Amino acid sequence: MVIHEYQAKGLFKDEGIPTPAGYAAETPEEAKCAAEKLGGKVAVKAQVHAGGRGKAGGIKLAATPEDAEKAAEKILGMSIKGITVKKLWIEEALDIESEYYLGITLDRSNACHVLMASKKGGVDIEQVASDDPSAILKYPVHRHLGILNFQVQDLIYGLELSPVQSKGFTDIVLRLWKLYRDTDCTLAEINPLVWTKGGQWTAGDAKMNFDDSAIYRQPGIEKLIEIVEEDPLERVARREKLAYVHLGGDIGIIGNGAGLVMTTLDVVQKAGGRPANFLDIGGGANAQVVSNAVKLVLSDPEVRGLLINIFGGITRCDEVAKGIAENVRDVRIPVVIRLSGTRENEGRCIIAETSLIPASGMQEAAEKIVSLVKEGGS
Amino acid sequence: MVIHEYQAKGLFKDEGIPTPAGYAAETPEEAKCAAEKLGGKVAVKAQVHAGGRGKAGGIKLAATPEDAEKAAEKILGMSIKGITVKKLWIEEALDIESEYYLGITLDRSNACHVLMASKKGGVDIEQVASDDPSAILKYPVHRHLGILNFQVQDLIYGLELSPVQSKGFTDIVLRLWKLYRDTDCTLAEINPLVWTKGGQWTAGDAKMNFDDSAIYRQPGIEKLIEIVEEDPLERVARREKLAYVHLGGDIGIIGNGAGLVMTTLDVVQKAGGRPANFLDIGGGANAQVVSNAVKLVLSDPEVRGLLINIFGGITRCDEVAKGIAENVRDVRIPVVIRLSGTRENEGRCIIAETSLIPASGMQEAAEKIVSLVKEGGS
Amino acid sequence: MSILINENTRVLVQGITGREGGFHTRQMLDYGTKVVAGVTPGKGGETFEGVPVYNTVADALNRHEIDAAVSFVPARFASDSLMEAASCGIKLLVEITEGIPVHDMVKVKKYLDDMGTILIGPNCPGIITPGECKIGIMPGNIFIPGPVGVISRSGTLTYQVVDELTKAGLGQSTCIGIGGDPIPGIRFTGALRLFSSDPATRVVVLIGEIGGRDEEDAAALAEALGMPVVAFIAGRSAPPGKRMGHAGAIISGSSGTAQAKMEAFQKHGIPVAEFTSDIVQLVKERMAVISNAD
Amino acid sequence: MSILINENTRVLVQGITGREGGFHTRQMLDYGTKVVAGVTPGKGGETFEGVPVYNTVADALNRHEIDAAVSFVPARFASDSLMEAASCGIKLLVEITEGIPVHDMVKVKKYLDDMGTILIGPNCPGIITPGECKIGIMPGNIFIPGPVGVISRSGTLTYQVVDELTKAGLGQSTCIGIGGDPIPGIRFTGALRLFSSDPATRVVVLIGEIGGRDEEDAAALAEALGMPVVAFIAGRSAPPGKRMGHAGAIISGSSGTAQAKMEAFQKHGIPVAEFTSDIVQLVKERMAVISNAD
Repeated sequence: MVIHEYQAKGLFKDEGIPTPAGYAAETPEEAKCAAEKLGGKVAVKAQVHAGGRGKAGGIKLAATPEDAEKAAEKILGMSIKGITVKKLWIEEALDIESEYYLGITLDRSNACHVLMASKKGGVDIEQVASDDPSAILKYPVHRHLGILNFQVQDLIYGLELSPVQSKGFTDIVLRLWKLYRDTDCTLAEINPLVWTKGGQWTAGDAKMNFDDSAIYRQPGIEKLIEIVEEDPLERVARREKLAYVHLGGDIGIIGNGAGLVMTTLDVVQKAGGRPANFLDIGGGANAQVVSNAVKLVLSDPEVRGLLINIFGGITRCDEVAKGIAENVRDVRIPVVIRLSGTRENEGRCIIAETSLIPASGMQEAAEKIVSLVKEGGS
Repeated sequence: MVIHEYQAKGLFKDEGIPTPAGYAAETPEEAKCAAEKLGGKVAVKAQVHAGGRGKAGGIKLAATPEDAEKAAEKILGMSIKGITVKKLWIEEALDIESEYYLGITLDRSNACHVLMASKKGGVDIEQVASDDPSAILKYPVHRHLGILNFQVQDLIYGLELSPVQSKGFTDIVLRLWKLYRDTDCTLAEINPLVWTKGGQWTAGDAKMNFDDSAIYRQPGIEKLIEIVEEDPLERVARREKLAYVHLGGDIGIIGNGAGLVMTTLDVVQKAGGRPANFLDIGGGANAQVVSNAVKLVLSDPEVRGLLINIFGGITRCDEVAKGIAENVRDVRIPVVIRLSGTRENEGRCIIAETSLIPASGMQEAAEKIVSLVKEGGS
Repeated sequence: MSILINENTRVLVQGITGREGGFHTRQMLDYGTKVVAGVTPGKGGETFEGVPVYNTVADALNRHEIDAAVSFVPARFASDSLMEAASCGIKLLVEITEGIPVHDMVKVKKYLDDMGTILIGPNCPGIITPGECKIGIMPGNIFIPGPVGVISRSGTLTYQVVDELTKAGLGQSTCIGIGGDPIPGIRFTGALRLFSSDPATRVVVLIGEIGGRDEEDAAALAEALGMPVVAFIAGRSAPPGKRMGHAGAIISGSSGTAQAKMEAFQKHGIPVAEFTSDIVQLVKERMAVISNAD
Repeated sequence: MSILINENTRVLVQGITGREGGFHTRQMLDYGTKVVAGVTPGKGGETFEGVPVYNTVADALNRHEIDAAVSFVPARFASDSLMEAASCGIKLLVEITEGIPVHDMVKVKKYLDDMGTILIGPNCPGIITPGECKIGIMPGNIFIPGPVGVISRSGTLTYQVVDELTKAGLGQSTCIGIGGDPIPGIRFTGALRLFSSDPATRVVVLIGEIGGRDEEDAAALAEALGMPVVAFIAGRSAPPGKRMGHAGAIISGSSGTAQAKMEAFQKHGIPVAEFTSDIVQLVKERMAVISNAD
């Protein structure tokens, strides 16, 4: 889960990591007011969960409060990678001497966290990683002891920082690690980390992702997670704790297990259908969860047919059947269901008493729903 | 380094470990006043760094403030294992249902900290350890992760605690570990840990030792270390950061390295002398440290001869010689010095110009000083 | 023959009296798994389906020889229960629970590595040696004994594939669901190594997913080991940057795409099935090659 | 022959430009030790007595092959510098510094154990193979090559004993000062094992102290290994409960007394010298027994 730059900078500030002064704004007037309070030149920055915001015109410099207001007018409502800008962050413009990259993230392959830094800051770091991997310094974080002092020392010499830069830098690295660790981050990134002409470090940008599984113990972070720019159905899904991704076709897909659902999408596409969504009910779903899932998919007005593909392990087919049977009585679109695995016989008995169309395998189920949707559409 | 019960209970309280209400007192009047504030029955407890305080009469129960005053009169000034009682801790008397032992200490053999607990609380735990080792449950503390929850669970079942006892107990164990870890303890002990008739946990006693080497980063603990009841020369030694132990004989001993000094004591005793002290100037001592050491030993009025035994490694003989030469000009007692190892020739040259008596080996040095002291005494 | 577990494996169930733990303990017992003990704090001294229940793993080990433990403990207590089992010396752990925080798993993984403990999972269906021992939540009836090893990051997709293998008469030596979490215990590479020294396994079906680079590592290793492998990758039509159901199935940038993984397998001479229904044919072809080579 | 170090050992000095580090680097060079590099943060690019200085251990290892590191870094930075050297893959560390907090050492010890790194010290004189290599602070002139291995918890007491051995013509194969701290790296037992597989070492002198139970463990091991040992224990006249100079030399209760240690050695058939001056005779007797047995 992600938060906005302005929220991440709030967390940075609380942790003692230097950030430019700034204010959030939702209207041009608020932007003007923020610029007045800051005085001097400001940056007006779109707050969206999408990369490439600068290139898309989502960041503008403004010399006066009036300029800031005009910039805000342009940026608010702008669409960046399909997401509408509804919020801005107005901050003091920085007098940049040099820019660095600093980040901590999860290294899945090595089952540890990893500290990364580069002299090539302020640019797309994934581009740097593919063009010139040696420009990124990487240090595995000790899995029990965290970042060790000698690693920060190595990094300081690797980045060729001056003695005057070193002290503040060490502090930023250790505080960023502490924040990352204490908030169950999976990514905490400062790009650029700016060394100003005035001889100060400050976080030019701030990006943080958090582990969904740990949100239960991070009430402070949970509050920050805004979902304003997400798909409305995805918002409902999050509330219901269902793994849902909207894909835009006309065949709703429900299954248990990410791998099985992804494979179902592939099979439906091969059969000539267009999946409307990905929806994984997860392991061990009870009738209520299944019921919520069916309601969610059916609330998509584009959906003209539903395919349910269940192979029970920890999920029991009878529970799934119960949850579905309750919800499809009044449904006018075709619903094909495939049930295999744990308690499949009990599940099939329940299904037999409904209008659901059973299928014995995934392939058969996909072909059936695709042809039924085509018939309905013709 | 050790602190008093009342100080340890103060740290417990700050950490959220339950302790009985109480006040420190240095006079019978203060004790009476404390008892009045507490109301009801109180315990009057001598604050000395010595075991077996209860058996020695250093703890008395008092039903009224007047009784507390009388008990304080008896205990103050009492000598427990050679230490005069100057301070009391007056605390509410406990209505004890059952008593446990709980401690964390350093396990040198396994290079880790160890959590220990026993149903046999309130008695000498070293006695329990030797009489019935199985009565003490021990859990090695993970060297990087600390005490793990399952260990506390195991302990709870091992002590056969009731569900109502368990929750508070877990909390106490984890807080004691946190305190131990954060203050560089080498021992944190609650004996007895009391379960009251009212159904509450409370620390009946509190004992904490701290790592001398970590005191530099524990300013809060350093302030607590009172040295009121220590030998006055040992107090000076602590201030000068010299490892000094007063032994009571008439031959002062100075050397470098604990093993060498201990062996020097053994050799002097064998030669018929009585060592006045143990004094290790440590590794790499400079002239100033040596000078302080000589002054310290000579300030002991019992000392009638001084033996200095140096085998230089990181310690340089010339530095030692300088430090000594400056201090022995006006000394009237015999001083025998043995210098070997790093820069021994330079050191011997310096000594040659003083009244010091050189010796070429440890054995010879011991024999010389013993015979000189005997001559002086006869 | 098989890997890691067989008919003699004695199993402890952590969380045996919970809803899932209880249900699947019954299923495992029905399958013939030697479930010798269970743990639920506070229920020590009870029995569950004839299996004695203890308060702690240490208590259980005082009374029983145990070779493997399977955990159904809720996510927020799961990492502690893994360390508990490992600290007692159990060398094979199966973690069914999903939703264990990734920072916990980083710590636990090192703890288990230090102890020399093998972990299967978390967030996985478990491990089964058909006809001998099932430790986990798979529907046992779809498995039959045979020469095919299966390693999968996906739970239910494994059932789909195994069902097709079984219907085609291709039995399984051992089937391991390694789970789709970002920090898994055993990975494709570790499981492949084990299969490569199991004489009963003639070909391995490797069921991967988008995200991470474990499939790429496994492709290179399979070639190096000379182990016959057939691969399948789920998520070809998944859009980048979207979290597909669990943490494992997410594409970031150009790495971890189905395309990249399929190319890695092909580069190392490993056939990749386009659909699950193609797997049976590819397995048969691999086995024919091996038989001819014999 | 020798253990751990010899004439080919290439040494890195951590804290090379400090007061102690500098002095003893000169002494080591004079002795013939191959000091190939030094580290002092901020002084990278300089040289010290002809030895190149680097900012970090990693930098030094980019330019040199290094077999062992010795550290003179101040106590509050020492644990970090040990982990730095180990993380770079140096397998033998010698920590001279005294006063490292014990909680730090508990953590560092596990870190080094995990890396398979051997630590000598902290708070120790180091290690010397006479005539070949000295890593530490011992006065080199008192050592001569020969068949006696020496392991000691005490620094200067070791010099005393070695001086007496040398004067009696009994040279040393290797001499290790393991240090007197509560959490040492290598212990008596570890060093004994190394000596027992060194053909050049015919007898080991073990110099113990009051406190702990390492001497007792060593006594049992020496008997088990069949390694000829002569023991000496410092601190017979030390009063219980008093801290004799460093953390190692403290008696608590009845454990760790000189008496208990001497009895342990005698129980395992190991002669114990009453005074250092008795050691030479006991070593000669042990060697005579061995020669007769040959």
